[in-house]
Amino acid sequence: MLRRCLVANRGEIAVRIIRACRELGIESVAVYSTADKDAMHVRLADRAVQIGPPAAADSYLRVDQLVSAALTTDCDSIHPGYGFLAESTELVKACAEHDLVWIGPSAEVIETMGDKAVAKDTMRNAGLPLVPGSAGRLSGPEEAAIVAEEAGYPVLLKAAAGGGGKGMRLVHGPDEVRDGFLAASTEAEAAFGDAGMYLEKAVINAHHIEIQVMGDGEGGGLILGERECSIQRRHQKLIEESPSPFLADATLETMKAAGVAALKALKYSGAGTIEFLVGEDQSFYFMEMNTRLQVEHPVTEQVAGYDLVQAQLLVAGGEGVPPWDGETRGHVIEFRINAEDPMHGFRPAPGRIEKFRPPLGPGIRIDTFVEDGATVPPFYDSMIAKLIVTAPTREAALNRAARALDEFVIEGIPTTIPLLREIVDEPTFRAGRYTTTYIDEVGPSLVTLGEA
Amino acid sequence: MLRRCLVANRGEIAVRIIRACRELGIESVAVYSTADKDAMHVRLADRAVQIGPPAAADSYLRVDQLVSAALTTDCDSIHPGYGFLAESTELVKACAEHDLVWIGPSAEVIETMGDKAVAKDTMRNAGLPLVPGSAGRLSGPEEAAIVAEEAGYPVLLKAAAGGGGKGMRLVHGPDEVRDGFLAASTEAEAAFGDAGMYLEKAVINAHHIEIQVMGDGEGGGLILGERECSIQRRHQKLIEESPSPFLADATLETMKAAGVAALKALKYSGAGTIEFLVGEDQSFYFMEMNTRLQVEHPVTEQVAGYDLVQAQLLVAGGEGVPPWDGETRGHVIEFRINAEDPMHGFRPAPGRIEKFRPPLGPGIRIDTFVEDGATVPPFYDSMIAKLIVTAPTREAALNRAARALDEFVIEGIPTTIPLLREIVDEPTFRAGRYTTTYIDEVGPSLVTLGEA
Amino acid sequence: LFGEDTLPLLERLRGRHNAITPGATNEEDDRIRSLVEVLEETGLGELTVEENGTRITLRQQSQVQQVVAAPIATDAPEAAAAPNGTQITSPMVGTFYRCAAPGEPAFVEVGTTVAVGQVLCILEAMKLFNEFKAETAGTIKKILVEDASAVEYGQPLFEIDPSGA
Amino acid sequence: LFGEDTLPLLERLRGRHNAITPGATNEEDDRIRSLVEVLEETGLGELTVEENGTRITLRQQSQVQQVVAAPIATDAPEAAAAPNGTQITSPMVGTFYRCAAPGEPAFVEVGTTVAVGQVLCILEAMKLFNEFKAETAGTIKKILVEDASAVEYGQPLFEIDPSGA
Repeated sequence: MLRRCLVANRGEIAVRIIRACRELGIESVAVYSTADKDAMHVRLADRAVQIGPPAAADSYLRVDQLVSAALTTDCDSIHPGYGFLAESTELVKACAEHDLVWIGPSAEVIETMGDKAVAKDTMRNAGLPLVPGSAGRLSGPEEAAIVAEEAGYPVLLKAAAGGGGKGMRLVHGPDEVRDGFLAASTEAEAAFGDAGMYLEKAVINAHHIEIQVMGDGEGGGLILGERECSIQRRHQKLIEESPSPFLADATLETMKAAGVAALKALKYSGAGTIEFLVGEDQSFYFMEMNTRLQVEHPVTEQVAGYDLVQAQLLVAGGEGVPPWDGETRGHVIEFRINAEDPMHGFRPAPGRIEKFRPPLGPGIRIDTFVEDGATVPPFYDSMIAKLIVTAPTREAALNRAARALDEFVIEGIPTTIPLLREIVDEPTFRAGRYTTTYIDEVGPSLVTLGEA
Repeated sequence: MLRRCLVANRGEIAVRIIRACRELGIESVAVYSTADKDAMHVRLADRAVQIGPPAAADSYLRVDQLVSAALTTDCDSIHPGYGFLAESTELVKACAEHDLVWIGPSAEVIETMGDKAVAKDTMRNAGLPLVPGSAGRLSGPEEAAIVAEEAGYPVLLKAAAGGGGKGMRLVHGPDEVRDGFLAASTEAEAAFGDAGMYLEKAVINAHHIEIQVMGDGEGGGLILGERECSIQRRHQKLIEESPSPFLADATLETMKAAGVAALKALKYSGAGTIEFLVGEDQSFYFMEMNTRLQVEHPVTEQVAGYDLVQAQLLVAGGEGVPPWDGETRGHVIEFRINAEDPMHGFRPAPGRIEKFRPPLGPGIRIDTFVEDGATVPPFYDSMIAKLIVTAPTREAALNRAARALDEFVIEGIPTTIPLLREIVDEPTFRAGRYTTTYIDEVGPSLVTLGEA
Repeated sequence: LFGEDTLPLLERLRGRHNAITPGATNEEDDRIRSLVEVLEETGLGELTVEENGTRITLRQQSQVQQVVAAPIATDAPEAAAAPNGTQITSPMVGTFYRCAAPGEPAFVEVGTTVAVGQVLCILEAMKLFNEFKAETAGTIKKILVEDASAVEYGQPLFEIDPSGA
Repeated sequence: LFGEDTLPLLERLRGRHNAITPGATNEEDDRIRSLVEVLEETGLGELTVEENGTRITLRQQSQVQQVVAAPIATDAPEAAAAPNGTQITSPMVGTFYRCAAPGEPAFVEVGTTVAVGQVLCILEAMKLFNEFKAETAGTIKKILVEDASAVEYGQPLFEIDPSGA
């Protein structure tokens, strides 16, 4: 069992981890930049260490400062949360050097899954289906043209080291390959310091569906069900739900079997997410594996009745994977509430929150780090709260979400609440007939996105 | 389906009902006394009607004002909540006269169950086990002595029209019968205008365990599991949980069968609770039936994944009992947070709440009507919030409760939070080895009850 | 049409709770006395009640009660009395009727001088038609509610100028 | 024992973020410039940052930035400079050592006059021992941290009187 854990993050996920520590009797040490001096995670932790100035590069991204904070406060472990250094092998290795338990999978697994091309090779070998495309990195635009022809247009060019839509191009035919490759490659070089590209068939009307795993480090573990994450805006998820209103039971079973194969191949330890692209015909393809906790982990926690963060801490502490009854129940939807102004192109809207009144009552879970008088600093992610609704059916969950979003009061800064509220009542979403192109297609008809 | 519902109550239960209405698309009309002008339920409802001055007798207990409010706002139904007029046949009858749907069982059932002696006769006939004692009202102290001899000492003398411990006496032997009877009878006359008494064997080291039912009005319905309510102080429940850490599976099954028999005998409609006294040897006896929603209904909602208030509205609206998968999952504990000062004999502590920061995050449900700046008026019940924790196991639920109570900030008035927090870590409670005498026995060892 | 026996509601209200006629200092004193009872029963240190546009604060101090009464600003129906006039508020939830039956003349109009006990309007609740009578004499300055509309407890119905009697 | 090459951390910090030495007006100007960038990037109307005991407010107004900087009260480790002195704060999280090795003399004592570049203490982080050198000359007025204790970023270590150089 772990004794004292450094929570190497901020915001709602730091609060989430501190709560899990407290419930397990593990002491928690928060870290904070000078911009987060009065933040909730600092108040809730047993101790807190100031690690640097506001810029993340000088504070939350500083491996040396985090490890030093863990050592000077006699921690035995580090939980990285998500984002920041959650997939940093540098931090994993520093933990090993200083006898700190890293709460996450091994550096080797993180490295393997961190390079998208290597990740796909590994998963192909494990028997997971992949989108037809290049076997790893492309040598140049010439190879890209050949592979595209084999896979069939349209195809997507993607940065090997990429993420978040940077270094990505949709190519509709042979005449677009060369220019697309060069432009995307240049963008990738600039964004990630790595110009490497790969290519795959573009799946149309696709769904983004992921499964949550909890590995025991010896090839076994749990597959805790799926999350439908197709409501995205510029590759940022807005809403996630489980069960998926689209996925067939048989597809889910096959997908879970793929998850079992992945756990076995990787000897995966702790929490991870395997993302799949799912076509109209229920065909599905491995996209990537996130070797960490996800923002949307509460969706699975609610539907499975399973505490993923406690499980992470227990697995890392050598206690093994906590048991699960294998049943999911009801319907769960998560809404991300961002400090952004949907009426003005979603520009970030940091500032002081004058009033914060979350909805309460049945079926409502709120994960947040803000409260009355809290400041949302301009230096970090704009997500300030997650609303997670649980109800027996999807319809009941949507009605509960409408009620909760109506009740939600945040004064002082604009948020995405009006957009989320509008989506809840939008007929395509209500009917569960949405794909990853939802916001592009339906967005213009929404009042809150009209000016975007 | 109901169209518009008058919520004839205040406080957290009015808020709860308004939320259920909203989630079902039923419009809600709140009522309020002048003392509740700025209350949360007034703000959350679609409309609100001021019905009288602060005293409950002149506002929330006025059948005429409530019915008039329903009629002038074109409501088709009235939900009474709990307390106030929830078990008033006068209001049920007024509803019938004015074509308003009463959300609850029939006046006949309420009347039958409202007289404890008649209730016991009815349940005995339905086949439910009863504590040995008098068959209805006693003619006087002489009959009491005879019946007590048969049942075996110690025995309890109770007011036929009573409740809340008034008109009740524990009698240890024949020499105490006469004085006990006369004193209790006088007290009952003063409190309820009815001096009628009955007698029953005192069950020692007893548990108070109840089952939640949802009747279809035709003799069928659901038995949604049990609630252990033995943590009481002066007959007021403080903490309720499910599953009971004491009840054997076989006992629960027999108890559920008794519930099925009761539903059938009464042709019970809507939500109800059957309370049992359970002895050390798992023998159980019918105590009373509450023909309404209970304060602790969220315990069952959480463990069963079933919305009882929505079900009430649907049953009353003719939609039938919503289906349930029949499974309970995890462990749920409810804590009642009262505006009382446990350090000063639990005296009510109304006033202005300067700061209200409920705990949030996984497994936390908060039902409340207060917020920053809210006033707790001195005229009504002192309960201001319910904390309901859900976790996979009892131990995890207790650890979560400790975390949540530690996080809970209420400034401006004293509350029962320190007492509840102390109980969570008290060894007998932790071990689940408590009975209804818990507070009497363990209380003196608790810091928060030391001065009480 | 509406005998005196149709007014039980009103009578009960009047008997029980004088404070519903605003501006009358005796009623306020009674209210304070009843609050002092609440204070003593509950063992409270301090008690503040805001109702009918007045904030009353009572503070227990070494067995001595301090009583402070001050008017407060409010936007609720039972708003403070208008300048040069007193508001007459509804003692019940119901429907407000200006005349005894459709087509008949209204009980009062703006400018009507009323005597104590004179019928001002009908308040219908639960199909019972209750005559609502003036408790003070004066001249009706304003009629604040439309005929046949719903009113709630404490809602101002008329503005009356007592000096105009 | 500790070569100059053991100080990469410190150098990087110095190069990147001058504001960690309080009281230096140039650094404050740089900070304001970087905040103006944030303001422009984000399209904010107003931005207030409280850090290092200073509150900086920027307000966008018809393409004109108003810049206000004012010291604020704080109870955080990076407290405002003491009267007649300047605080030297820790540039990193680590362990503070007053001497090079157990038994050796301390680098500085109260009253020691130090020159720019003179070693003040050792800050150990991740088993790396970093010499922490004076950036301003002056006389050590106070040593604010016990030997061998943990320090965090921004925590005051010494009070120095620059006029005493």
